[in-house]
Amino acid sequence: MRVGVFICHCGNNIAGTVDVKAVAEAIRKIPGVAYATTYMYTCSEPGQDEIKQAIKDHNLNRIVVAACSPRMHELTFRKTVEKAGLNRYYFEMANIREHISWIGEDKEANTKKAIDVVKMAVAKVMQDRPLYSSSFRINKRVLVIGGGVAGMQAALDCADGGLEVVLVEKSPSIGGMMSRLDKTFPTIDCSICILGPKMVDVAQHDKIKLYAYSEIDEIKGYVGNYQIKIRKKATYVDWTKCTGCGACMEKCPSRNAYDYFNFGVAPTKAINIPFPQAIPKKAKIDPNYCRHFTKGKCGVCAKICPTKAINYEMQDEIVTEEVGAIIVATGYSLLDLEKLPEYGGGRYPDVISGIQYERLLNASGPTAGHILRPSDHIEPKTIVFVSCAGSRDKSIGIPYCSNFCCMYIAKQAILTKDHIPDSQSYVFYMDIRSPGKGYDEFTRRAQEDYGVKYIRGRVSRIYPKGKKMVVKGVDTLLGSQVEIEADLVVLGTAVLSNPDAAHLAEKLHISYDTFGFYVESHPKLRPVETNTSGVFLAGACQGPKDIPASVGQGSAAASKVLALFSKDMLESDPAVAKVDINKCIGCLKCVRTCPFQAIKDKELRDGRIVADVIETVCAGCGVCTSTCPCGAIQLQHFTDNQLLAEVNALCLA
Amino acid sequence: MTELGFLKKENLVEFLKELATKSVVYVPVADDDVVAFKLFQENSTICLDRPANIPPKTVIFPQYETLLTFTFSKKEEQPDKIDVKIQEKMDFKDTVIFAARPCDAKGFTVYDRVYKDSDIPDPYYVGRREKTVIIGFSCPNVSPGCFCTAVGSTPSDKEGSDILMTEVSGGFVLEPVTEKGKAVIQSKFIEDGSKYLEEAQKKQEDVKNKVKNPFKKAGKPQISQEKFNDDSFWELALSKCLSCGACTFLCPTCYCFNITDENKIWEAERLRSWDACMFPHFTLEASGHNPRPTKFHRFKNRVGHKFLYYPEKYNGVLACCGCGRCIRYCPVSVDISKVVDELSDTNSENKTLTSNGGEA
Amino acid sequence: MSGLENKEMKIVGFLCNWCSYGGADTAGVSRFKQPTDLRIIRVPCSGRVNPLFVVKALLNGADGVLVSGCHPRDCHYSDGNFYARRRLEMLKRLLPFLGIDHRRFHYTWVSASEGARWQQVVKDFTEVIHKLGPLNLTREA
Amino acid sequence: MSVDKLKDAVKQILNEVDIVIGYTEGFDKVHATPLFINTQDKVDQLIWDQRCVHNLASYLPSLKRKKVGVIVKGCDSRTIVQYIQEGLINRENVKIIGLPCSGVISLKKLLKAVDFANIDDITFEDNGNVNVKTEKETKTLSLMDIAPDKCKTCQYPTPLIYDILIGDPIKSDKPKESVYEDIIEFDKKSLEEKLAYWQKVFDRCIRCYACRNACPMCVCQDSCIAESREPHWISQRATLTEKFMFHLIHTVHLAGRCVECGECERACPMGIPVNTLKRKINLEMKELFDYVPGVNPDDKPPMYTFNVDELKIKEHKIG
Repeated sequence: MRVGVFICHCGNNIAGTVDVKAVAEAIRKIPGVAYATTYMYTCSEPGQDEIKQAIKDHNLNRIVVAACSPRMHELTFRKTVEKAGLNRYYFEMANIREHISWIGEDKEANTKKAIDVVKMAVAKVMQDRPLYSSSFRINKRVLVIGGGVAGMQAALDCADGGLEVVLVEKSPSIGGMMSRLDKTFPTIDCSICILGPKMVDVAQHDKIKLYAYSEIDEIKGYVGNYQIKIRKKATYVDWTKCTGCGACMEKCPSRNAYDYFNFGVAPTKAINIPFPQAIPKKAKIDPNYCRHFTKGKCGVCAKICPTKAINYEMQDEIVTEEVGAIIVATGYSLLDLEKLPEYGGGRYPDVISGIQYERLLNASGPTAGHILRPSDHIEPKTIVFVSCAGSRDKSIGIPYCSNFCCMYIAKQAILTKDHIPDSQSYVFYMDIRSPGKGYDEFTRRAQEDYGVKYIRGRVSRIYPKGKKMVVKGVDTLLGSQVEIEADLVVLGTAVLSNPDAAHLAEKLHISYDTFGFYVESHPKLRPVETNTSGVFLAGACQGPKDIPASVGQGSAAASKVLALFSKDMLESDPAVAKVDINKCIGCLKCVRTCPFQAIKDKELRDGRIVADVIETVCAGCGVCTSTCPCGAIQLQHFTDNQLLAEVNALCLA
Repeated sequence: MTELGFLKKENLVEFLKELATKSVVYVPVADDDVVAFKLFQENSTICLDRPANIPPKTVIFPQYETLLTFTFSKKEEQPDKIDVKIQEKMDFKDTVIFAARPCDAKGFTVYDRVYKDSDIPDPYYVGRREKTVIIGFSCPNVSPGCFCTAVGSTPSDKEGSDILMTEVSGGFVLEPVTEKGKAVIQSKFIEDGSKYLEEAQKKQEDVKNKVKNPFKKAGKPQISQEKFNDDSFWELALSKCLSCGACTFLCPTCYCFNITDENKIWEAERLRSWDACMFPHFTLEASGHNPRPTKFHRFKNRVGHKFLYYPEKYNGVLACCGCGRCIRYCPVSVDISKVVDELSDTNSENKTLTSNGGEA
Repeated sequence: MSGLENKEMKIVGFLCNWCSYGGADTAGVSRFKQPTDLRIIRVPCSGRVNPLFVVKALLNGADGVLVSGCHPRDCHYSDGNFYARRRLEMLKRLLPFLGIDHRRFHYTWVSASEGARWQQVVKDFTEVIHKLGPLNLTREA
Repeated sequence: MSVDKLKDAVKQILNEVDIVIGYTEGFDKVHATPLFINTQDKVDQLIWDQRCVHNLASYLPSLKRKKVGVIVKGCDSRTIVQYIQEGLINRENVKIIGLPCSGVISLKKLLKAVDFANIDDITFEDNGNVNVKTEKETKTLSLMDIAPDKCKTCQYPTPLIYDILIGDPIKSDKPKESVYEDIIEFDKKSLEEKLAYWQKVFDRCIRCYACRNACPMCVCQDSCIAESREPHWISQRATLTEKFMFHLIHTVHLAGRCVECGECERACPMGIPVNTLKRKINLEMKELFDYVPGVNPDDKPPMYTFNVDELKIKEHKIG
């Protein structure tokens, strides 16, 4: 055994609080360590060359790098040792930066800890065994979950790249949040005018198979070979027959259905097509309001439908699709007004959310683009916008910034002036966050050219006074109380993850943060990857973001899939469970506990039953290894002996 | 050697205390009804009225011992060169085993032939053996499963002991067997014991007569090769065997061991630990092949070793002292004496047993 | 460096790669200062942590053992931490029966984003182990 | 119950199976020993009384590929139920002869009761009296005084699973709460006392593995990690650390699986209370998952399953 150990200074990041030379000296004394040195930046090209050279010069056969987190650079160095002719699993990383130098102030204690941690890594590397990947075929189809602008972009880019795409959208039409917007900042161009053509492209692309009003039921498999069960929810309208003529919607007697598309600004019909540009442009019955379902009689739509598309007996249908990669673009949701009782959210009709206001501004919205306040349908003259309505508020568990509210509030204030020239808008803000290209100029225009009054301070209370809403707040710049009698109040409500985000994450085996936003593999360097290989993120499901960022991520995720699919075969991770058939007693407890059904029973020639791992299905969690009483099934690279070597190096030595 | 000694009962602890000033003294101690040989302490609850659960073989042939230690070191300028210092662990102390039952003492003679008096003596065994004085204790009664008389011994057998101690009213008669033993009774607590000789002999005879002989025929059991090699015999006789090591580990004549190396970072040691032919690992080969794959093969070896192979090698001497522990403590009461009796050749005449378990 | 021998306790941490190890990384990136006693062993999943690893560590000289995985429902392998939870709870309840203070073993859930939480866990656990002092289960050196 | 009925049943079953496992006379008057019956002429060797302590179900997994008849007491039957839960036997290959039982003897307790004297004869009366004759005296003991602890709190005197039941079913008259009274009592001791206790008893261990091999649920046998180097959990040192480790391996592997037959401690030649730790875990399993091993064939052993929401497992505070 000839172990080489490389201890990284990481500039001053490690060497500042760890005596790296002392670590190298202590480690050099370990029997089996043939070489130990320090280097300024081990991950740099010369640093990696140094490792390769040392492997050659000192005939090293195992390598330990003590540096940053293996989550950062394990792969980098595995490739380095492989280039030098070693098996990539003859490598261990000791984390002396994130886990030591950055968190401990006492240099002596840090150095002692670093010696221990490197010693443990040396003990482990001595137990490491070479592992070899096998390769398997990739199914070059991709599933995109979510038909908002990020998902559509991802789907189109993949499809244009020649991949077959399965696009699943939970609502009846693709388009997402962007399809609800009137205009977009900072260009004030019509949202649906730029989105519409993309929606049509999706619909018409022969490589894209669209499942609207559908959800993911079950995901099985692994990168390259997923089996997806998709639930096509019952629409009660046979979409193969429906022409989208709208006759049913016109005649439907149930007029008080909740309008999801318009966020309840006005009611819609129990059978409806959500908006004129909807894709697919098909009708759908809401059984919560349809008289056929609630009262047991009606049938108007069935009678009126020229193609006899209505089918009250329709059931959910499960279809299975096989794909090799998944792009998650499930978007975001918004904080309920009711969660903001101090602002009268939910209680006063003239306190509305930004997205509702967007629908009032929109020409195809319920008011045909006329700004009429909900309570009495009168045009408001004084409008107050409240930003950070919920956002950046630890007290309600939303400490983060919702990213784009500052910008859309500026946009809405500008549009208000365009719609009602004699109106006056006020904006209560905490900070104006406008870091994008042309963004800051845009918010200045609102103030300077459109006379929007920006008040830096928080609103404490909103309450009605006659027909007005009194907005009480503070102007922190002037240090005075402010009270504005408004006709309409628009709240820039906080951006939340989707309520069922966690549920989907569990199916995908990806992680999500405290707020339900999906966690990317690395916040800077792997922003659209997840820690589950084959699953990528795009858009606001990862965190609040505006349209250009979402579109950018859609394309980025698509390019990741295209890169993944540029090969015909994928290499399997060899760090999977392996059965020693001489030891296995065939109790099959591993089969019982494997979360991936990756273990089956197998009969040997002598009739003995043993466990058998399906390598490509095994995800490498090691539950089987800690379940097996006789140690017959061992997760490679994390075997009992490998982990015991670490425990013993620390405890016994 | 007939300078009989006598130790008054009330002087027992004082005598042991005196011994303990010069030697490490092991005595049978009862704890939670379990009797085992432990280091003598003034408050030890010495138990003489029944045999220890585990014989005192642990003293001379410990359950595990470190044979060697390896210490690794390196020179600063040559990190890829390791120096290994090997050190044998052979510092054995003067030891006394007090109140070994005659069968247990005799067991050591079975070891002696293999580890002491052979062409290649085992220095660890010899080292301990030579420094140990064994004070045998003539059995005051018999225990379930005992069959020493059937294998050529008696409950007052002197072989293997340096002194034989017999309980009489008021104390113990001490009969030195070896020079080593003689030296031990040079003590102010030991009086002249000749007047107790008769009582002691009578007691020994009484107990001897109570020992049951499980064999149908008198004399040394002759095992029939035909039966011994009949697999179906073993399968039927041993179906109940659990293949554990209780019989071997408690046996005063079982001496098999395993050698393993245990590594730490800076040092390592070579261990010797008890092994048992009842364990599958005992004969497991590196290839995965096991020449004794079943418990039947393994028990056959145990019987074979004690009643065929060992006698073949050592002048007909049996490697069984009849202590009965393997029968008494077997979780499923496998009875080796019954197995041997069933195996014995009904056609041939048994040879007479000599007192050392050999043939006349 | 001998001055530290008595100051530091031997604490072993088993952290799942995807959440808690990442959480410890996040704490590091955020420079959340922590006591230095803990030594971390990276495992793929808390479900990989056989309770016997904890036993082994405690018997062989560790003064405290910490296991941390993804929050329930967030396991990278979907179910691993559910098994871990049951098995580690079993051990936690067994230890006092053996005469080992249950506080010497703690299992918890820390996600990759919870750097501050990780810092708190390490601080609190280290403090508890310092209070309990060294553990010598078998009177052997 | 007359032993003749049992013999008749065995004779009948012998037509359908390869072997029937029962009890016969052992090497002395107080010992019974397992009897493997493969021919009709052996049936007459069968005995059935309070000396029949062994859990004969333990042999089933090693005879998985044979058709086997087995005689079980109530406690032993839990082993079979647990085997079924874990898929370790083929139920259709096993014929179970159930015997309701109101208690057996503990050899260890019996010997203590007669001061470890050699026992020449022992007889059992229906009223629970046991007459023991030693070379010194003749003594009448009460069975419950010399019965294993498991009998004193037995909840399952009648087998839970059987094909043939011989004798009338017996209902348990022992309070449910009594089962773990000793465990709860022991747990009240201080940590130092408890640790000192385990140090003392484990120090006696000679690692003969009688407890393991006698344990019906220790199905690894030849593959046990106590003797392997791959994985190398434990060395061959006979130190207290390693003895402790061995017993904890046994305990952890039995977590939620131990059917409390007590064979482990009955088998131990060194008098170690090997079953206690497992029973402590069982107490916790009952509390956490309302699970009792070896009672319901459809149950799932709790360590091999989970609930997404564990109602009884609360997150622990540090310290």
